[in-house]
Amino acid sequence: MTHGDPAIHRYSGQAQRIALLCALGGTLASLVGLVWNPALFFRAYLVAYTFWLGLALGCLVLLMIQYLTGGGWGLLLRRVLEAGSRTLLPLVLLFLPLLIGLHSIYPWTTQAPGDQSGRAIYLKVGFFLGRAAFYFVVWLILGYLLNRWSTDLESGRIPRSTRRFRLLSGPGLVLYGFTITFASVDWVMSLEPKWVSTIFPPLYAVGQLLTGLSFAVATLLLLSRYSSIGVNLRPNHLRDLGNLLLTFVMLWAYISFSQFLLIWVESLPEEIPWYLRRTRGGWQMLAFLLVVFQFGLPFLMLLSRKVKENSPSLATIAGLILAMRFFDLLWWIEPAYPERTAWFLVLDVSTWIGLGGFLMWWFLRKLRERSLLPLHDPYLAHYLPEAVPNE
Amino acid sequence: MPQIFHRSFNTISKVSIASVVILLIGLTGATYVVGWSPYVTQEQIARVQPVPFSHQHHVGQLGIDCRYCHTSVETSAFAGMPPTKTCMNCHQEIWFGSSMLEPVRESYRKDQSIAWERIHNLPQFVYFNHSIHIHKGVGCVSCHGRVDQMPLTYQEHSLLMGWCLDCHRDPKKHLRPASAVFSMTWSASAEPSELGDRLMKENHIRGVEQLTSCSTCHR
Amino acid sequence: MAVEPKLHAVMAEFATPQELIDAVAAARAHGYRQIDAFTPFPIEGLAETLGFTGTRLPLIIFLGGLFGGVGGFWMQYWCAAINYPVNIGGRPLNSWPSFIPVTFELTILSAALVAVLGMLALNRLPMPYHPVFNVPSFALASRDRFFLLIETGDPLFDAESTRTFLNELHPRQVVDVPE
Amino acid sequence: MIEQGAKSETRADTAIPAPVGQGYTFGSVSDKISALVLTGRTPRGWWLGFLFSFLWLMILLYAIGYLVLEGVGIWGINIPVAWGFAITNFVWWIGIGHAGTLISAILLLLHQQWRTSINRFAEAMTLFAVACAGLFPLLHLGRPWFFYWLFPYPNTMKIWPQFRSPLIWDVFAVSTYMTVSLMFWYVGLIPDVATLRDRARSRLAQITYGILALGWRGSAYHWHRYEVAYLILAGLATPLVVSVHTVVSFDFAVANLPGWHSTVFPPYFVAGAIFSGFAMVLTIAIPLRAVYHLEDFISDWHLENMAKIMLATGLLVAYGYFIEAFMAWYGGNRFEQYVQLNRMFGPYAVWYWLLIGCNVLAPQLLWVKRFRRNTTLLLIVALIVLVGMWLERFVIIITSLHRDFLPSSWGMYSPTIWDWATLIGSVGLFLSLLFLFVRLLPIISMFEMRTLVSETQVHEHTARNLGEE
Repeated sequence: MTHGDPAIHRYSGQAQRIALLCALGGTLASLVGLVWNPALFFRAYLVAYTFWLGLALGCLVLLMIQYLTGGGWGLLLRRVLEAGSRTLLPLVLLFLPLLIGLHSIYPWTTQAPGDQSGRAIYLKVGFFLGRAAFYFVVWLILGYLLNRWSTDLESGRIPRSTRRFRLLSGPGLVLYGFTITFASVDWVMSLEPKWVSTIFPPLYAVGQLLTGLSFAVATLLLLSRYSSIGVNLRPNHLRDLGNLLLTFVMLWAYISFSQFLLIWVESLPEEIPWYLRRTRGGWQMLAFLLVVFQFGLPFLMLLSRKVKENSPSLATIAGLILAMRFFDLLWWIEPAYPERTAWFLVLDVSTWIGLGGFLMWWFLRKLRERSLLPLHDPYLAHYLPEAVPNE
Repeated sequence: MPQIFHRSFNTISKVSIASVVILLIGLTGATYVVGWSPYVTQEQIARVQPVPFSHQHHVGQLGIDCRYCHTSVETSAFAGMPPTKTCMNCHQEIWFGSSMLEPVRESYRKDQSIAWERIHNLPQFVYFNHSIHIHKGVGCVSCHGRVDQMPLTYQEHSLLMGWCLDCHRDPKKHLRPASAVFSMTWSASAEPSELGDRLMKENHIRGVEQLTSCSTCHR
Repeated sequence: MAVEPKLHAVMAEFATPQELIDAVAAARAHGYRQIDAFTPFPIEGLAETLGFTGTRLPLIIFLGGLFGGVGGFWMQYWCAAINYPVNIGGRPLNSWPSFIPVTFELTILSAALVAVLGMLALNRLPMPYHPVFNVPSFALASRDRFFLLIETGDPLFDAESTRTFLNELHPRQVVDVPE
Repeated sequence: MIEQGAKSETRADTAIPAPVGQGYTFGSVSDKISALVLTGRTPRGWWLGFLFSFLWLMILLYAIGYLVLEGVGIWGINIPVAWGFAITNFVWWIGIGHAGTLISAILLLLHQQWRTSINRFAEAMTLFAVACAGLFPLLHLGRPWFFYWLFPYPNTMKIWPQFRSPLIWDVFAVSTYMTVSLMFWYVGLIPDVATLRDRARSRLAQITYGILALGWRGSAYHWHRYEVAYLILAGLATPLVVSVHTVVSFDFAVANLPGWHSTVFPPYFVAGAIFSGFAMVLTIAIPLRAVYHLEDFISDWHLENMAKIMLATGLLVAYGYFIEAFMAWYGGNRFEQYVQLNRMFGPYAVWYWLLIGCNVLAPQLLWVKRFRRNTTLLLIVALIVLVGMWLERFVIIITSLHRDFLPSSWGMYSPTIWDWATLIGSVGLFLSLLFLFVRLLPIISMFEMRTLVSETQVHEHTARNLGEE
C-alpha cells in the first residue's frame, strides 16, 4: 500500500531521527539525575509521564468524540489521533519506573492517613496497583478496537460504515470518564492526600483533551506544510480547528477558575493550602505564565479570524498550548513536595524530552502505517468532497 | 406592495427612539431630584409646634446653653426633651400671662407632657448615640445646624445615610475641642490645620474601617 | 397621478439566487456602482460581489466588550476598595477573583448591546419607509424573489439604457422605483 | 461519484438526513410557516390550552398579591430552611432557560443545521423561562419593590452592592442573560417579521409587524452586517449561557455548607441546566409538531439529536452525584459525609432516590435508538427529567439546610399551599406566554429555512449534474 506522497516519508524519517536524538539525550540527562537524586528523578518522571499519558488519552478521547459528533475536523485529525492513541502501548511499560519510585512519589505509601476517611482504605499500594491495571486494560481495549477497526475499514474487511465505531465510542467515553476520575485521584490528587476537590478529575480530563487536541492540530498543520495530506486545508477547515482549540482553552480556563474561585473564597484549612503552595516561593510566576500563555494569549489570538485562517500562526498557538500543558502539570505536581533542590527544573524538562522523544518516534512510525486521511470513511464525501479519490 | 408607512415615519421613528432615551434619562434625573429634595427628606422645613418655641430667642439672644434643656446629651443615647418643669423655671416669673404660653401652663397644671412635633427622626434600625458623638468632639452644630438662628426649629441636613457616612468616612474635619462642642459660632478655620489629626488621636477615634462598618450603626 | 413621480432607481426581479449573483457581477462589470441587491435570505459573497469591502462591526463590538470589561472591573474595584471599603469576613478589599463573574457579565452585555445597536445603526434601521416598497412585487423579496437595483444617483445611470441593460440579464421583469 | 458513494453505503444510518423535508421551495417554506400566524381562524385547541394556562397564571397573580400583602411568612420557609420552593423554582426555571440560547448559539457556531427547526421556539422558551426564574428571587426578597437596591447606582445611602457576594453576581448574570437572549431572539426575528409584514392582509397586522420589522428590506449590505452581528452575538451568548448557571451554582458553592461547597458544582449545574432545558424543548416540540403538522421541519432525526444531548448531559449530571458522594467518602470530612448519608437515608431519602430514578435511570433508555425514535416515550422521559431536575434542586437545598451544624438548630421543611400555588402559577405564566408566541410569531425561522432549502437545491443540482456525467 502506498500512503500519501514520498515527501512524508522523507520528512517523517528526519523527524524520527530528531525524536530518537531527543530520547537519547533526555534519557541520558535523566539517568544522571537518577543517580544523583533518585527522589527528584521520580517526581520529574511523574510530571513527564502524566503529560505524555495525557497526550495519548486525549487523542483516544477525541477519537471517540469525533466519531460521535461527525464533522470535517474529525476526518482531518483522525489519523493523527489514532497514531497518538497508539502510544498507549509503550506507556504501559513506561509506567513501571513509577512503581519503583512509588515511595518517593506518594507520601501516603509511607504514612497512612489513619483517620475515618475513605482515604485510609482507598490509598493502599495493592489496591492502587490493581486499579492502575484496570485503567490500562480499559484504555488499551478501547484504543485497540478503534485502531483495528480503522484498518479493517480501510482494507474493506468490514462494511463501509462507522456504526460500530459509534456504538463503541458512546460507552467508551463513559468508561473513560469513570477510569480517569479514579486515575486522577490516584496519580495526582493523592500527592497531597488531605486535599480534596470534586472538580479535579474533570479538570484533569479537560487538560488531557487540550493536550491531545493541541498536539493533533499542531501535527496536522506541520504535516500539511511538508507534504500533501490528501486535501488542501481551506480557511474553513482551519477556522474549525481554531475554534475547537478556542473552545477547549476556554473550557480549561473555566474549570480552573471555578476551582480556584471556590477554594479561594472559602479559604478552608483543608483546601486552601493547595493554592498557597502554588502561589508562593516562585510558583506564582509560573501560575501567572500559565494564565497568560495557556489562556490569555491563545484566547485573544484565536478570537481573530485572520489568525485562525493562517496555518503557521495556528500551529504556533497549538504548539504554545502544548508546551504550557507541560508547565501546567509541573505546577500541579512539583509544589506538592516541600523540599526541593535547584536542579529540579532541568531534570523535569530533560525527562520530559527523553520520554517524549521515544514516544514521538513511536508515534511517527505508527502515523506512517496509514494514509493521512480516512479515505474509506463513508462521511468523507459529505464533509471533504474534494478529498474523495478518483477511482 | 403599497407603502405601509408614510414617508414621514422615517423621521417619526428616529424622533420617537430619541425621545424614549431622553425620557428615560429625564425620568431618572427627576427621580434623583425628588428623592434628594426636602419634599422627601423634610430638611429646611420648619414645623408647626404646639408652642412656637424659638431657639433663636433662647439660644441666640438669651445665650442659654444646650445642656440646660437637653440634659442627658452627654451621658445617654438621647439628648432628651426637657420636661415642662424646665420651661416653668423661668416662665413662672416672666411672660407668665402670655396666651402663647398657655399650653405650657396647662401641661404643667395637668402634669401632661407637651406633644412636640419631632424634628430629627432616625429610623428604628439605626443605633444613634448622642453621648459618644459629644465626647469624641462632634459639635451640636455639625448635625443640627445653627439652631441659634432658627425662629422655629427645622432639620438642617437630610439625615440620609449617605450624609452620616460623609462624616464617618472623614471625621477629622468635623472635630472640635471639648470646650467648643456646644458652641454655635466656633470655627475650625481659625485653628491650626493639624487640630483634626490631634483630636483624632486624643479622642481615640477609630479608623474609617470601623467607623463605616455596618454594625457600628446597625446593631 | 397627475405628476409623474421622481425616479429613485430601476429594479430587476429574478427567480433564483444564481441569476441574481450573475446579474450583480454583470452590473459591476458594466461599471455600475450605486447598486443594491435584495434577497429573502443571506447569500454568501453577494455583498462582496456588490463591492462591499467589509464591515467595521467586529472591531466596534470588540471595543464595546473591552469597555464593558474594563469598566465593569473598575466599577467593582472603585465601589469595594476605594469609595466604601467594608470588611466582609476578612477578605481583601480588592477581592479580584470575586469580581471576575460580574466583569465577565458586563463584558458580554456591553459587547452584545453594541453588536445589535451597531448593526442597526450601520444599516440605518429603523427605516419604515423606503422607495423600494413602492414596487408591488417587492413584497416577494421576503419570500422567494431576488432583486437587483440600480439607483438614479449612479454616474452611468440613464433611465433608458439602464432598463435595456437590465432587460438583457433576462430578469422576470424590470420595474421603475419611484421616490 | 457521489451517487455511487451513496449507494455503496450499506447501512441507512450513515447517511446524514436533510435538515428540511424534500420538495420544499423558498416560497412554500415561507407560506407554510407564516400561515400558522397569519390565518384568521384560531384553532379551538389553542383557545383551550391558552385558557387553561391563563387560569394557572391567575393563580400566580393571586399568590403574588397575597404574598405582597402578607410577606414571605405565608411560605413554608423559616430557620433553618430559609431557601425553600422559591430558590428551587428559580434554579429550575433558569436551568430550563438554558437550552434555547444553547441551541441557537452553540449549534450555530458548530454548523449544526438541525438547529434551524427548533431554535426560534427554543429561544422563546428561554425568554419565558428566564422571566419565570427572575420572578422567584424577587419575590423571595420579602420587599420586592426594593429590587433596584441590588443595582449599583448612587443612592441616598451612599453604599454599593456587595460585589463579593454571589447573590449580586446572580443579579448581573440573570439580567445580562435576559437582555442578551431577548436581543438574540429579536434580531433573529427581524427578517421573519418582515416576511409577515409583506404577507399580512389586515392593516393592523401590517402595521404591527411593520413596526417590529424596522423597515427590513433584505438588502445584501444589510444581510452582511446582520450575519456578522448574529454570529458574534452567538459567540458571546455561548460563554454567557455557561456563565449563568455557573453563577447560580456559586450561590451554593460559595456558601460554607456541607453539600453545597463543592468545586464540581459549576460544570455539573451547567450540565443539569442543559439537561432540563432540552427536556423542556422536547416537551414542547413533540406536541407542537403533532398539532401543526411540522414533521417536515422537526423530523424524528431532530428529536433524536435532542435525545442524545439529553443522554449526554444526563450522564454528566449522574457523574456530579457520583463524584460528590465519592469525594465525601474519600475526603473524610465528617460533615460532608453526614450530609451525603442524610441525603440518601435521612428524612428526605424518598426524594433523593426519586431524583436518582428520574435523572439517572430514566435517561438510560435513550441509549437505544428505537426508544429515541419513539416520540411518546421520548415525551415521557422528558417529563420525568423535568420532574427529576426540580427534585434535584429541592434535595440540594433542603437536605443541606435542614441539618445545621448544631443538632439544636435542626428542623424540617414543608411547603404550604402558597408555595405550590406559586410553582403551578409560574408554569401558567410560562405556558401563557408560549401560547401567545405560537399564535403571534413564526415558530420556525423562515429565512434560515430558506437558506437550507437553497443549500439542498444546490446540493441536488450538483448531484444531478455529476450523475449525468
